Amino acid sequence: MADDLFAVTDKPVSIGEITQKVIRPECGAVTTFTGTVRELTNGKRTLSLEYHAYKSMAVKMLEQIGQEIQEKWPDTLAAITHRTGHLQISDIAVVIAVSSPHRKAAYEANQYAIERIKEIVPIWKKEHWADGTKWVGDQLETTAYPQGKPPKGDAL
Amino acid sequence: MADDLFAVTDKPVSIGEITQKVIRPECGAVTTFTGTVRELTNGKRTLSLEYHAYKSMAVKMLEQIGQEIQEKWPDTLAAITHRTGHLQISDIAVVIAVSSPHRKAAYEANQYAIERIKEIVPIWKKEHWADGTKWVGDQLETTAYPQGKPPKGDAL
Amino acid sequence: MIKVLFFARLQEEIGKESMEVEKAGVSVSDLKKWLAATHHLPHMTQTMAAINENYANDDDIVNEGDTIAFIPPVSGG
Amino acid sequence: MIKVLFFARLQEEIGKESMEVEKAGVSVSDLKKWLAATHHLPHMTQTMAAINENYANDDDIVNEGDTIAFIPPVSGG
Repeated sequence: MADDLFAVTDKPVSIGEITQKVIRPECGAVTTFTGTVRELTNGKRTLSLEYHAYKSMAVKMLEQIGQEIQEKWPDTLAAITHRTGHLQISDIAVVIAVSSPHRKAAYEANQYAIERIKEIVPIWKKEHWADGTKWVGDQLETTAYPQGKPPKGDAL
Repeated sequence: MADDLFAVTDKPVSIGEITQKVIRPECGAVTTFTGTVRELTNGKRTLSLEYHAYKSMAVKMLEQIGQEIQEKWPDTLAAITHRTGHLQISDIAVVIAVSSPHRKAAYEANQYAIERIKEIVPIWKKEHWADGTKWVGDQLETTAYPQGKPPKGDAL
Repeated sequence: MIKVLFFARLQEEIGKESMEVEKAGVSVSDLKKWLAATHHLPHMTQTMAAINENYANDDDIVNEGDTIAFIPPVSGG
Repeated sequence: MIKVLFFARLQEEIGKESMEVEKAGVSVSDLKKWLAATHHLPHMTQTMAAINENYANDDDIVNEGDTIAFIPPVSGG
């Protein structure tokens, strides 16, 4: 079951399918976050994106995020699927679904999940522009990991 | 277009369809809230629910919520569909999708939308239990509308 | 003539979805009192009103041809 | 023998996804320095490491049979 809830795939991701995985009789609220490929970042036009993953570890880190969420918000259930490969504008890169008896926890846990994905999941994004390409996050101006490791999950 | 974004329907609601309505090239983040029929409320088992709407006014109020959201979070786009009729446990009662260039506004605007729906949209829920039925929200212990009108949209 | 709409519990109590009444010119609050008295509707005071699909105040006047809806506390979502 | 994995920009810089090296017993930080020097990898200091799919510290030791992955700052989501 846990294997189904957290996945990294090179196939298109369905918002409805990921959300359905967490709908349960005891829940009244489900939040879904969908990350899509945005055309403009800081005024620069992206043509397409490429996501590359250390797949086995990425799935393990998604599962870890799921565990962190269940510790922080005990009645929630999360499912996350991240896409890899070449994506066009508006394609879906990631879907995070969290169900909960009440909505507050579902919003909080969902937002926590996307923050943690950006911290600990070994997936990389390469921007393709008209004038070249760049791996995002490999520049000195981005996260430098001062402790050599990503931060522990106690942000929220 | 606005007619498509805000709807009240007696047909099943698709999470993916409502979310797709707001996905745009300029957006990288979409939040979707799905309200489902919960089996237990305060320990009491719900068998099914019935939603009844003042349909034409409910659509108008959903459109108003959409306008309030665009005033508060100018780059967002919202779509909301609310179901009416007889619903079973885990059936989808409402789907709210909000897209935004960045995720913070998408979460905030989405949460605002569900709060406002519970304040101003003329839709009523009737709980069906083993031992009877009740219209939710018609008891003295719930919202009493001290000003005779629902609150204005300046909560967030 | 004004058209009156009832919803949810109120609709069940009065046993109909709508009615037409010769009450043009009356205030929302007077119409509430009249309906409560003539149709035994104990919850009218907790009920909002909308005139032509816009929420109304108790002292707003209902005019000839208007549709007034009585709206118990909502519970959608 | 230990297995070394490279990702994203680092993979492009070194021109391969993985290599095997006879470096069992070395610390993560010494392995980083050795790779940076022998393969001209200027960004190794900004790179995290994972041993057998768990994030490791710079002074952790890489043992025989381990897989160590060098992980540039991630940018998923």
